[in-house]
Amino acid sequence: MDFNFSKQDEKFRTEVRAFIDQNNPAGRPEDRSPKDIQAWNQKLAEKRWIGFSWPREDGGGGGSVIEQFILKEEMSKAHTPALGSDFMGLAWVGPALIRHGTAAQKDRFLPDLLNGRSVWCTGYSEPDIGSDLAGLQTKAVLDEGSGGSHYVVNGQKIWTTAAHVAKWIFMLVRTTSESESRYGGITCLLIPMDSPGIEVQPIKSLVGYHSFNQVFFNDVRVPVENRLGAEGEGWKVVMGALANERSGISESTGMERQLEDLKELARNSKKNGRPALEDPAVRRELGRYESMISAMRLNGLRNLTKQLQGSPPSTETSVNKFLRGQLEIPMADFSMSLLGTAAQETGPWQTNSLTFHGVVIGGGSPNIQRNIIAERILGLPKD
Amino acid sequence: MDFNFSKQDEKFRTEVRAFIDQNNPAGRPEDRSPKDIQAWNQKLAEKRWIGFSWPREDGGGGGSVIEQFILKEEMSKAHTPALGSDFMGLAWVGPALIRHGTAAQKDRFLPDLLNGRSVWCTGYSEPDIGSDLAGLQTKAVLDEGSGGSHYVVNGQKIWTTAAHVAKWIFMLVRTTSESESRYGGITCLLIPMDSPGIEVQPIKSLVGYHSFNQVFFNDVRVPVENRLGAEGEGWKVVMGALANERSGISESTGMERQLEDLKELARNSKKNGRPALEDPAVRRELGRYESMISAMRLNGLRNLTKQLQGSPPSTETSVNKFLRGQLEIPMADFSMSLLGTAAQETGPWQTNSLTFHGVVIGGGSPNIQRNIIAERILGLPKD
Amino acid sequence: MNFGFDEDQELLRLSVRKFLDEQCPLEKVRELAQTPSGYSAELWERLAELGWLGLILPEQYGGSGQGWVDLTVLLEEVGRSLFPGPLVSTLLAGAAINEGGSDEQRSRWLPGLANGSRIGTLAFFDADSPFGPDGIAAFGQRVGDGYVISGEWASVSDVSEANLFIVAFRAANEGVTLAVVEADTPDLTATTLAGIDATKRFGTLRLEGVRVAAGSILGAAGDGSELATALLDRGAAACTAEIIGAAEALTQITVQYAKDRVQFGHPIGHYQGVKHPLAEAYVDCECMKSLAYYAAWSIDESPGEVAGSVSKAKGFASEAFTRIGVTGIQLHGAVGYTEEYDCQLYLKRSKWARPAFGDEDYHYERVATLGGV
Amino acid sequence: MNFGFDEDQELLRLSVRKFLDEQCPLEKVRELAQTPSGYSAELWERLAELGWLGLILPEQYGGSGQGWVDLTVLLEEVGRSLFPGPLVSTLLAGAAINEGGSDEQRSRWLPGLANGSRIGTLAFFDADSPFGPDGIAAFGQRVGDGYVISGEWASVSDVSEANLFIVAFRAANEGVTLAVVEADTPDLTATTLAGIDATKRFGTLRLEGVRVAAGSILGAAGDGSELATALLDRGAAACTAEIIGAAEALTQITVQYAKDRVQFGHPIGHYQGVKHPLAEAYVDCECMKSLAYYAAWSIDESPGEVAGSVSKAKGFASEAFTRIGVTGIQLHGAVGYTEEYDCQLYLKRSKWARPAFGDEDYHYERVATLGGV
Repeated sequence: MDFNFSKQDEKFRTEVRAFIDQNNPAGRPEDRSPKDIQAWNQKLAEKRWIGFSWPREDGGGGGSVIEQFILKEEMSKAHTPALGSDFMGLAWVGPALIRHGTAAQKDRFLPDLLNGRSVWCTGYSEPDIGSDLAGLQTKAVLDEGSGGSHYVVNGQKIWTTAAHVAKWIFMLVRTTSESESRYGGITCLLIPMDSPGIEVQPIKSLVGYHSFNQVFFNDVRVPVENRLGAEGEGWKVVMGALANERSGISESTGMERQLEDLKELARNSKKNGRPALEDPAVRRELGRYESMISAMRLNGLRNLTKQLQGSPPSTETSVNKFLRGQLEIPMADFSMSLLGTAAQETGPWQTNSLTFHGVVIGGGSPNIQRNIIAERILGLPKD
Repeated sequence: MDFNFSKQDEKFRTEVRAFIDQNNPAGRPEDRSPKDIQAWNQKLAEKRWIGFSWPREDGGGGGSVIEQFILKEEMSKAHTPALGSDFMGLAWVGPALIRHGTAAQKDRFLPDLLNGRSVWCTGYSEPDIGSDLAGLQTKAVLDEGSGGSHYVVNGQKIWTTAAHVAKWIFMLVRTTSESESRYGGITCLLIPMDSPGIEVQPIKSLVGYHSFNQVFFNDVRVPVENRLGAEGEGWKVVMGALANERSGISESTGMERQLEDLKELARNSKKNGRPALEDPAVRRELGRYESMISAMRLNGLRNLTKQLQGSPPSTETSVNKFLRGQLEIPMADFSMSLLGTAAQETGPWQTNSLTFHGVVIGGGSPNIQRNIIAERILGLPKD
Repeated sequence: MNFGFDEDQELLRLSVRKFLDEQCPLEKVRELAQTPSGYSAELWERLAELGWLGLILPEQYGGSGQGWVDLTVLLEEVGRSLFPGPLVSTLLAGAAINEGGSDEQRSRWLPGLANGSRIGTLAFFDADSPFGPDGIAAFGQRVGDGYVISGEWASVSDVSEANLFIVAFRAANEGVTLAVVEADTPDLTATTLAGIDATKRFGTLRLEGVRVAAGSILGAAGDGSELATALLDRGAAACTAEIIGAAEALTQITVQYAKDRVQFGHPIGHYQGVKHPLAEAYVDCECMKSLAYYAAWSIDESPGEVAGSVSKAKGFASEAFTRIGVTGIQLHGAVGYTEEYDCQLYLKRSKWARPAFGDEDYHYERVATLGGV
Repeated sequence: MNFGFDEDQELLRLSVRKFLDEQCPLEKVRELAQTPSGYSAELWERLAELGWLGLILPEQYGGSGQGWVDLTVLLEEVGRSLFPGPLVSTLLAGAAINEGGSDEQRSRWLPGLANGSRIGTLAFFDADSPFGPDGIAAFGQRVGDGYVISGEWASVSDVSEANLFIVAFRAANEGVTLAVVEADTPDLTATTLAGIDATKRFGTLRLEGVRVAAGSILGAAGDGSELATALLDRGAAACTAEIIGAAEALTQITVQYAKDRVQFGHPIGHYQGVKHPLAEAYVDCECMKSLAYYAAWSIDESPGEVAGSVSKAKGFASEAFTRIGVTGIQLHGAVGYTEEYDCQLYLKRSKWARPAFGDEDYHYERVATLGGV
């Protein structure tokens, strides 16, 4: 057991810190201009730290698992902007292209991803299927009239983040309904969002924020060369990208930051007329959160070690996803309790306490995580 | 809405209190001798307060629902001995005999029940069926050889409280396996525990206490006149007796007493070196328990009101059963936390914290109560 | 012994429910939430006509002379439909004058409160003071047999709509005084703040050297602590009644969703992971009802039990509604996050209601103290 | 960067597990629980031969010179099998002398502790003092360069079996002193109390005017607070390691039961009401491991992090094992209540372990303080 890093890795950390010192946009995160962020991303791209985990031959940085960890940890601690602007594209599309794309597809899409010129959204969920992604109904039929050169897509996606600004969608469609498995007959397509027949409708969140959309597909024609992977292999294409998730270190540093904010709130709050920090229950609750957040960070490091030793990323990540929900809900309620009647006003804590569940559900609801752990790890029978 | 009692009822309460003043055995409950308790029960029997809810023509007291409530409440508050010594017989066998017994059966069994000469146990659970009582496998076959005058019983019962001291068992057997419903083909028999072929094996609890047993039936011959109700009607016979449960007032007075003890423990405890009652979390937790226990008591009174207005006792009692579990588990853990390292020693709090779940499970596990509420009250689909 | 509502109360419940279902369904509530005042003046007049604004005021002052049990029935239904407007504030202002005022004061103000022409509210605490009568700040200066008061009261319900304030303050070394201050007083500023629940409006009341004459003081000057406590308890009881209605409505909406929504081949209500939290929500609702009804009864009939029974009810309701708010949203899954579904309206109400008239930390502490620890 | 065990550690785990499975399965644990001493002297000798009693002691004193990470592996397996005996006590006594003693003291006592001929234990608190170095009571009187001590220490593990006590006390106006007291000292009384968990023995140590010479004092007289803290942290770390093994074993037993037990036509593990608490137990175990392994590593490598990492680990483990204990019994249903099923043995251990070396209230408070609040 050794929590120290190699000299090589420490050198890399020094390099990252120096880069951050020099390039992290000045001022508070919420005051950054698009220009600041663009400049930041350009510097990052020069370093090949966007797509840092991708092979160098695909234009990526070829960073080791440990180097990726160090890069994310330092960035997160320093509250820098994100690594690259096209979040969905970098998380899902790039890894899928690298594994399953043709040379032509890689040439066409990867450089834009790395240079911040693309904006991707992803289309998995559909209105009637909820967490049961494999139940998708959006259909793509090969148009025999065009000699099989195009698919024609009909259907509807929902919870599509950023569809209203995206240039492309990376999505799953059903190409045949006859298949031995529910996961067969699913195909992955890459479709320009300005294709005729695509309509985007915003979904407003309960705090009035717009990031989700419904996307309707009405006889949308998609050239077959925009298919990623073979027909019927779409499930594998997407799940392979999903498994690309690593230690979840930014998840636990994110929670650490939330805890710091919560401590600051507690320092400035009262409980029944006395400083909240004199209330042992408040103190113990903060100690409990801190312990659980440490556990998340260390769980991530244990997973990382397993990956370094060659195990594939596994369902173990469900543990931290579940813990995040177990923490965010009570932490939000706790912050509201510290605010007292001020909790009735609007403000960042209040918004957070209304939207935590968006975050929680975004990573799969706690019940889904419980099922994954119980069935895949403990081997209990499926419901 | 009116929480006052009628003059008539207040008169009855005064009578009960006077009786308690005069007859409640002196000294602490744990110091009472069998003789004290016998004397107490004899006085009670003279008053007809044993079997108080039963019709007067069956030897009962004919007490109104309100009078029963008052009687139980006063007894419970004064920490008197139980109302009658044959707990199982009075709770299950008497009500079933009154509804379904022949005149001969009533004559034979009711007087003994009322006069404390009987000791009954009840045989419902079986090893492989758990909470699914209707799945019982113990068989009774009419012995054609004897001209149909006897059943021959084979099988096994478990969790049979007091089987090692009981003179009779009130039990369910399967008389036919072919039935349209799972509840058909079940018959109720009354069997002397000294019948040849009955064997009792003790089950020791985790604290070494013996109250449960396994009971084995090996070709036990039971005269048909010991059948209670018609063949195949056993489920109805037993469930009718179960529905006889009333407001559950002794349940909430029992919890009130536990809370008083817990407060006393808190008064004498320290937390991190300071008096536990100076710790706001300890105080709030006691306030929470007190509020929930009040809710239990008031839930009981609301049910009682519904019964007074003619509604049959319903699944509403599941609410208080569930609440009891929700309270007893954390209250037990809380008491252990107050004890600190003394929790490692043996003692009544410790025993309680190990056995609460026996009580909780005794009334049906919390999950069973949740299912009953969700399915029967909220109408959610069965699992 | 009868722990149930009588026929009149059941009829009241039906007529309130019918009225609100017809006149103010959730679409209407959403509309009103977008307006500056947040409520409908037209419906307010109808409430007055129906006698609900004066429900607990004596008949001689234009009220219907009913009790808190009746009021609980009304407010449960109001809470169920998230009906917006200064109803609870006005009822509490009426209670303040009725219970603390002289005959002359009652005659002066109660008829207007009962007929809807006056909107009242309580202004008790500044932003920093803890909840409870001890938290009432020293904003007054004794001048003759009256006071001059200056200060800023926070969390004043319906502050911009009210034209009659029951203001609590104290002079140095004096007990609490409660006085009636009308909105047209010079040097009075009311500011509405942006709130988490658009169906509940509130803000700050600022008074700068406002003179309060002896005739505006409720009861004896400096001796208002008991009245203040009584009003805070009535406020907590009213809030709890609204919580019950809202919590039950959210539970019902979620039960229905669990029956309708199919996932992995079953309605989601088939799964114990959904079924069990709903069973717990039902149990929470039952407990809230039992505690709140008893608290209301004790306000009418058993003054010595008010403090304990109200604190049990509001303490438990604050916790339970918070739980049910989260359960409702979680079981709805992603759609619970959208503006479109109604469950979010109830979630916001749960956030508003928890600290209103004392949260569970305040009330459980009080239950403990009253319970001898 | 490597948050995993090395090959030697994995081998150690396998050999401990094999030894305990073969030599001390649960039937044997149940048997030993009925004996007066509560453990097997024969197996104790085997532990010494295998080098496990001296695992963390330097080789020159008969130990194996391993670290706390290795010890954690050993104790996880010991906890898993509920192996009874004065192992942890003796290890901690060894740590006290090794970390606080002079070379002379080490030579005098460590070989006996490593070879099993000496059984050691810590005696730190009286019955009323709070947990933590501040709770060490003033039982000593300075006499020359030594002390005379009188008092009663509570919750002393394996008190009747130990023949070497590390006693903590202080003289008036002095800091803490730690001293070695041998069991054959006159005026020493050890009394075992009846305990909730028959596999863990403890009781009170009474000293009446016992003289402690300078040569028996660990470190400088009156300056033992740091050493005491270090030992309490090591005790908490050891206790957490045992908890992990026990909690995981109980989870596994319950998972197996949920797969085997059929109710209403399905194995009960099919129902989310059973499945979900088991998933939570798994998550709890994973978190306990992460926190405990890091705490062990910091004892070996990063002294500045010991206090925080140990308190996080023991605080969380105290809570989590309590939860898992209840879950295990509840999911077993009625059979969980019987003496016959093994889950009750782990439930009892969970009750014993929660307050041992500080419960969650103590440790979370400390985490908060160290975290700057």
